[in-house]
Amino acid sequence: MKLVIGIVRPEKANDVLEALYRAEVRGLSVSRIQGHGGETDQVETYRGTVVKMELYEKVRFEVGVSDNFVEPTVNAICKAGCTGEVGDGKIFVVPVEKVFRIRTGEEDTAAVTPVL
Amino acid sequence: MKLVIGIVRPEKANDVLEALYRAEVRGLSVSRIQGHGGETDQVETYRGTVVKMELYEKVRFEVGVSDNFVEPTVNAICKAGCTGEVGDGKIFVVPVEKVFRIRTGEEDTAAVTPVL
Amino acid sequence: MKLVIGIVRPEKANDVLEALYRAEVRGLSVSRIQGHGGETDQVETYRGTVVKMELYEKVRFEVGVSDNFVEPTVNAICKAGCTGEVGDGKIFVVPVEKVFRIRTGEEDTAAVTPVL
Amino acid sequence: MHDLISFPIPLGAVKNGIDSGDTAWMMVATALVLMMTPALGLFYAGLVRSKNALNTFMMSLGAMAVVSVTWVVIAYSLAFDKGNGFIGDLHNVFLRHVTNGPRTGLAIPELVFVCFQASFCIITAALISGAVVERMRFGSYLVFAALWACLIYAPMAHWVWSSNGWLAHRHVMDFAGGVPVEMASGFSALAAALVVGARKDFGRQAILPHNGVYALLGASLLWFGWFGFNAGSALTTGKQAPLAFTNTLLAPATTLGVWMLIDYLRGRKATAIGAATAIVVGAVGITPAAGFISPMSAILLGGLAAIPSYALIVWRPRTRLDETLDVLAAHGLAGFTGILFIGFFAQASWNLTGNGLLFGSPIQLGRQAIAAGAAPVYAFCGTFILLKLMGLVMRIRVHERDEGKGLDVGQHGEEAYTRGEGAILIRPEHAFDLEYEGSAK
Amino acid sequence: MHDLISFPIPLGAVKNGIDSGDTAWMMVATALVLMMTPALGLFYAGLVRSKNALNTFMMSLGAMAVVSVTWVVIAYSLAFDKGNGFIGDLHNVFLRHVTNGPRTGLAIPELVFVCFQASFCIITAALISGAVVERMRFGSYLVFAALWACLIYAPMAHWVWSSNGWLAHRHVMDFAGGVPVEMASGFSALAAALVVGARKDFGRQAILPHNGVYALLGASLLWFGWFGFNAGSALTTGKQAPLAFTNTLLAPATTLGVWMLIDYLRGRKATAIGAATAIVVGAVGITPAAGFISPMSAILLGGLAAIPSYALIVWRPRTRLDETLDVLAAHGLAGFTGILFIGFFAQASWNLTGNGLLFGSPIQLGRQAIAAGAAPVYAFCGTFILLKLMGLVMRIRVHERDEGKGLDVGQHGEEAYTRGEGAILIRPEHAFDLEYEGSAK
Amino acid sequence: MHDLISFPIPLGAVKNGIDSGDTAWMMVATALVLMMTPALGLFYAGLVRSKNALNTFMMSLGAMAVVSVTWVVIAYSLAFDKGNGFIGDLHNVFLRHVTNGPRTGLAIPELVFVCFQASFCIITAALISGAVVERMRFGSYLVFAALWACLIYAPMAHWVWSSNGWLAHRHVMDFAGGVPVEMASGFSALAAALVVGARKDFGRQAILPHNGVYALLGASLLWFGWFGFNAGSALTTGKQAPLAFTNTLLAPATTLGVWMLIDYLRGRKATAIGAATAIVVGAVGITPAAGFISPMSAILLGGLAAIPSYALIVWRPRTRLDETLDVLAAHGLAGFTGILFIGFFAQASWNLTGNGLLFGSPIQLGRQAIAAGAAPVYAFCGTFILLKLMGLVMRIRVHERDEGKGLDVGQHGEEAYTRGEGAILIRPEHAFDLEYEGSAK
Ligand SMILES: Nc1ncnc2c1ncn2[C@@H]1O[C@H](COP(=O)(O)OP(=O)(O)O)[C@@H](O)[C@H]1O
Ligand SMILES: Nc1ncnc2c1ncn2[C@@H]1O[C@H](COP(=O)(O)OP(=O)(O)O)[C@@H](O)[C@H]1O
Ligand SMILES: Nc1ncnc2c1ncn2[C@@H]1O[C@H](COP(=O)(O)OP(=O)(O)O)[C@@H](O)[C@H]1O
Repeated sequence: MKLVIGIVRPEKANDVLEALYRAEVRGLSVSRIQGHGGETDQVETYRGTVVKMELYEKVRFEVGVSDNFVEPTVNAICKAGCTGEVGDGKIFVVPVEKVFRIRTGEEDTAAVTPVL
Repeated sequence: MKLVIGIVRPEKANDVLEALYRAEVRGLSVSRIQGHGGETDQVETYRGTVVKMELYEKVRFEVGVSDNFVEPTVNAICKAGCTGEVGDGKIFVVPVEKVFRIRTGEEDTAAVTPVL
Repeated sequence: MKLVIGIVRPEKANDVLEALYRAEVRGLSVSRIQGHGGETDQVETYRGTVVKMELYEKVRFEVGVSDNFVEPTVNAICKAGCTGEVGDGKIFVVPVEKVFRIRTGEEDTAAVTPVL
Repeated sequence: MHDLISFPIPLGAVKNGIDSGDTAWMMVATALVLMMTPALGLFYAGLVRSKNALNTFMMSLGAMAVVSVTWVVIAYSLAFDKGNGFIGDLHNVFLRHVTNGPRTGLAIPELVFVCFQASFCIITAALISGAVVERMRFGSYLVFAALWACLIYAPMAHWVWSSNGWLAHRHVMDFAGGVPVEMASGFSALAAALVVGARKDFGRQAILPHNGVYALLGASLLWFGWFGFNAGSALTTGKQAPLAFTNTLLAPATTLGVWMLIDYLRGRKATAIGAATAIVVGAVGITPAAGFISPMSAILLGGLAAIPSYALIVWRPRTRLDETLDVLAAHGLAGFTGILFIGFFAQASWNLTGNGLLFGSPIQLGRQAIAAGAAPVYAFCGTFILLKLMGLVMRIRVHERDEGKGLDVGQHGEEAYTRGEGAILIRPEHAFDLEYEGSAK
Repeated sequence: MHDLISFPIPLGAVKNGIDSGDTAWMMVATALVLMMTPALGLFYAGLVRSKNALNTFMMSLGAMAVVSVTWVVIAYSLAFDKGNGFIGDLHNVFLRHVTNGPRTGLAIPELVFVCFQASFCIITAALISGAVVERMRFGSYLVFAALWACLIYAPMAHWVWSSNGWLAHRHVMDFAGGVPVEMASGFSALAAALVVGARKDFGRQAILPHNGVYALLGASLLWFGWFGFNAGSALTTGKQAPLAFTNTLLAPATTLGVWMLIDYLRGRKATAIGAATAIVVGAVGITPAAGFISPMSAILLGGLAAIPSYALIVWRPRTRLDETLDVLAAHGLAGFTGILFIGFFAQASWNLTGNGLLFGSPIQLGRQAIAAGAAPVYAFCGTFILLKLMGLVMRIRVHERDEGKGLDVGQHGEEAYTRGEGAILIRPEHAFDLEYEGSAK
Repeated sequence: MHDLISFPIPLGAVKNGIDSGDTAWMMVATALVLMMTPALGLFYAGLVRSKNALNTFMMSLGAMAVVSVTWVVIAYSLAFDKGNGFIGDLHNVFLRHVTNGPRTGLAIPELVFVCFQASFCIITAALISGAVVERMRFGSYLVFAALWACLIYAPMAHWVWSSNGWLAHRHVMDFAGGVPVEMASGFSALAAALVVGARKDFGRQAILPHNGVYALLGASLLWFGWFGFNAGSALTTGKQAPLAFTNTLLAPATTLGVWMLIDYLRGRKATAIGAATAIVVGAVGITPAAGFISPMSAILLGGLAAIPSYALIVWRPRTRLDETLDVLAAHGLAGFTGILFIGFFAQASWNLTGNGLLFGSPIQLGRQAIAAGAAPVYAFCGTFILLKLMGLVMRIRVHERDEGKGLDVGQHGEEAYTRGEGAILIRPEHAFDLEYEGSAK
């Protein structure tokens, strides 16, 4: 079991969702974060104060998958999230020891397989 | 040391907090996320546009615990977060290599034991 | 590769950003969370209802680093985020199996080294 | 002291019985009162959880839609037509016989009078929604508002403001609606809360206002509109209009000050939600009395009115009564206080109508007491029966599941706040390939 | 039925030709209409994504800046000066010959008249922004607004409201701006949407309103201001002012009710965004007709006006036309409905001017049809050509990249909502050590 | 050129000396100005960080509470009673001798005059809060507001608006409060910022406005209210009211345009916060001059006023002076500009009172200069001393810890925005089992 954490541009979030859907990844969680990488700067002004917006809006995907789903998941995010410009984001794959489905108490692979 | 990540329904968040409190888990972090699983769909209309709300509001708990606390923590979340309907959420247990308490620099188990 | 997760006070977030910047850590993600630890309570009143604000606003840093960067990163967060009062937060270091840069598909260390 | 010289009646240049200054003022006053209903929607929306913000606001706007039409179709006639002591008859249904010409006894067109009174009925119906937010079905609320306007508001307005009304006959003083607006809404709210029942989370979770700024802005706009409400109730720029205007500034200001002080003395902070509430309480308190008491009495009334309403607001959540936004405390009780206060402090030198007990006329207190007794009983019982009967033919509450998800999504198919991510476009589908939907098997 | 008695003209005490009541009313009405432009900004801002909220609001405020000045410099003269049937001449540029004295034929100072008419031109220009939000360059929009006021609005106002205008000569009835305000803005919006082109995300992503509460509050404030807009268009407290006031309450209320009903019957929920839209549609529908039809006809018009606009709003997103906030449906089409409706329902007993087809005067319908035909053509073509010409000398749209990031950051260097974390202070730099900047190599 | 014909005084039908049109107008104007104080609260609340939003708004509402009462109790008497050249006496304390009858020299009831003037004092006190938000103790601010109204505002109003005032004697022209409102608040703000000291984060972190939409809406509502403020200062619908109204449209519109242009020319974007500020600056600039200069001069003044205020706003944050929301630049300096401008551009043909230097009366410039010199000195010194004395008997600032957490929680026990999760209900505890609390050992 792995947890795939993908950080992408907000404007690409819908495309990533769609790509994951096509890759038959059914469970995922999304949150809004801010990130800093190598992007060029964005400067804002407030009444004589100049401010550098160091942080950019990003969307963070968190997807728990069984081991053989890691590759398709990573590929889906990579392809759908890519624009080729600095700031596209990163993917981290983190090992997971146990997964539980709260509704049923099922464990591990059973927990991430959707019941149809 | 483990990091227990629990994703639950917002309406159950208070119950989970309470259950963790009773299980004597003292440190935790909470954030609001959106998730997709097997839930039935929710459709919204905006001036002639129909929109599928693919993503549901969820609450994400992140609890760093020493190994022997993993089970009580998972149990607490599982019980308090369960409604039996699709959409109850998941729990992931992730290994942690090191923990630090920023205030004191204490490490590992000492870092997650509350000072009373 | 490791993922360093640091949870700090919002009023210290700018200092932590600065410290990481000085430690030459270039990529990071930030999100706003709420946390509970050993802090003293904050009580609010709404029209006859008394409410205990169990949860405090915190800022969560998530920094993917190659192994030899773990120590400087942890140190930077620890120093810049510390006030010495209860509520300063925690740092978790989580193992990472793979990292990808979405823009280029580069993997692992290459993925977290900024292109200059 | 004051004599007639201190109470001039400016009739302006009257042509065909219409005074341009009075008409100008009454059109503005009407617009101000009409603005109060959305202001109430904003105030209420700020006080609920974000998942119910739109629904709460929509209840006020919905009342504007259905009550406006109900008013001109029938309720106006029931309220202001001659009829008997209890209710008007149907002479003016569909605004028959209503013209641009002056209303008898006034120097303004009857149409303006109709609109001004409509604005009162609208906001009163909207006020009741505060008792049942976060759980009542939207459609049922709209039906309720229309029926309530005819069956509860119209008779009560008739009682005090029609020359034929039984309370008017008894010389009850009610300047701008202690009976048909404030007590009617407050005690109807109590009945509605009882019939509809408590929210499922009530008393089990901390339910916090989702946006205090909306509450403050809403209460401020209500205060702004209240100048039209109270000073407009003179139906002229003359008579008691300037006095009512002044008192509408002083009473809520004092209530606000006293409320913050009580908050503070109870070892707490001066809360903002409390402040917003205090403005409403003070304005309600002065509503029946605005044109009848001196400015210094208004300050006293403003201060006094804070106390019972504050106490009720602190006590109510300890009961099992989920009268959610405390309409009873803020309107019913404060209106009651105001109506009785007139019995003591009415001052003929200011109002040219009559004195209260302290100025030599104890009988006025008795008259006010009759109103203060009759209004709650009628409003409470009428609303209780009305909602019970409605419950026989339609659902009043949303399903528990929808209550959990929030009424915005359940009743309106929308959320108040969104950033758009994660919502997938279904229709129009031209640009979005269908293959996507198809790939899900 | 009604005779002159039902239509008194209160002239107040006229001294030097000025009536104090009329002046009071018209100053308030003007202030109310001026308030409508920021209310529109709020309404529009709620309907866009949060990354464009400030820019959307700023388009309305920007229109206040440039159109106000343009108006007094030249557009007022073009609109209201004698001139020919098509456009005024330059007698009043820079407000020459305009004084505190009464405008001929009215009992209010000419300066007040200038401001009242200015407020109309301002909001009309601001309305068009709804078609091009989230992508048009701010500077280009400001230039457009100034030119549009002179070239499109001023002539069209001249047509119907100058004694010399060709539509006025044909006795077209347009009480408060079906031609120069509603149809002009609606069909200009269509042209603008075509010239500027669709947003890059249009039809590909679900684009949701970011704050429904703003939309509801904005629409409510618009309604509030509309009482000044319509009843103020009588230019006196007398004549049709009370009638227009009443109809401005009844028509939007009915539209709102009917709209919620259609929403509901289509198997859906009564949406809040729909309700906000309905208020605007109803108020637009009654705008040309407010002083010409009876209150019961206003209810009918309110109900009818909902239908075509609703249909267009449902249909438009299925096309490739990104007329983003549906100005065409809400203003162009509803204004068209209102203008034609007068041809059927105008009632001389209420308006003392003339009857429509149903009251014996079929010719009026023909006159209205001329206006309903001419206005869209001129507005659409004029705006289309104007924007195309502008496109030759300046960029009209922002760069695609900036569109993605949002116009708030790109055009104004700000974000609407922020909590401040992560923003690093650059200037003033006194307290923040420079070493930080230096350490980055 | 213009003669008396261009300046009619409509007195309406005066009965017992009251004109209904004037009274209608002045009640509306008063309500509008009273609405400005919450609008200011909203404007300020948008400009601070979200953790201080409620506190910031509450400072304005708190001023409404304490200053209203202070005004009728004593400050009105100090300002408008005969007294000497510096201050009034106590003839009207507790509104003694104030009636519904007309105020001498006016055609409106004295009570309306009292309320109108109260609304000025309230907002002026509220303005100063902008200098000390995010750190001043709420209770101390309320005490300050009450004392400031009596000790600074009342005398300064007396100077220019009481027939007895020393500046009035010198024929200083100040239409709507350049001296007692704008310069008084601006220079008092400077003093307050110095005494209270900078925020601990000032100059060390980027502190950004948390909600630009609130700022825009607040500024827009301020502008709306300003029509009552300036045109109401004629105290009639006649005299300079229409002129003041027109100028209140044109000057801020021009300032807004010029400000956006400067923003743009400095190689930056036309910021929204800048636009909101510009509206205020323009309205302030025209405040003293509204009824004295021609509309074209108002456009000039609007444009000119932008420049010094813009410069000060850009320069101030580079200093160590944390005059947080730039009350000095937006009010003090713009008011100063307006007062002096009159000395050049006053035009007797428009104001029937006197000319400025450019129209042949250089002495007027000297008179204006006296006012422009005296007001800042008195306001600054008076406020400085007052706050220093207050500091001897009470804490003025919150504890540093509370400043970090935000004043909403610290001073009011609330947060502006919340979704309710994670808040645990403590009282009422009936439904929530006590075992929970008990289980924690
Ligand atoms: N080491 C990292 N740890 C955590 N998040 C990162 C890291 N590096 C980048 N990110 C996230 O990815 C986003 C884009 O990264 P960036 O380095 O700018 O793009 P690119 O990979 O195209 O060079 C950042 O805004 C940040 O949210
Ligand atoms: N594989 C996953 N990875 C990350 N989050 C998940 C995953 N599966 C489910 N979730 C989260 O759990 C929530 C509920 O999951 P769902 O599958 O609908 O419920 P159930 O487990 O009851 O079938 C989702 O909305 C999502 O936030
Ligand atoms: N075990 C934990 N798991 C996850 N987050 C934690 C944990 N312990 C503390 N935190 C986070 O750190 C914040 C501060 O922790 P706290 O224990 O109060 O501080 P301290 O370490 O100074 O005693 C909490 O608000 C919470 O967000």
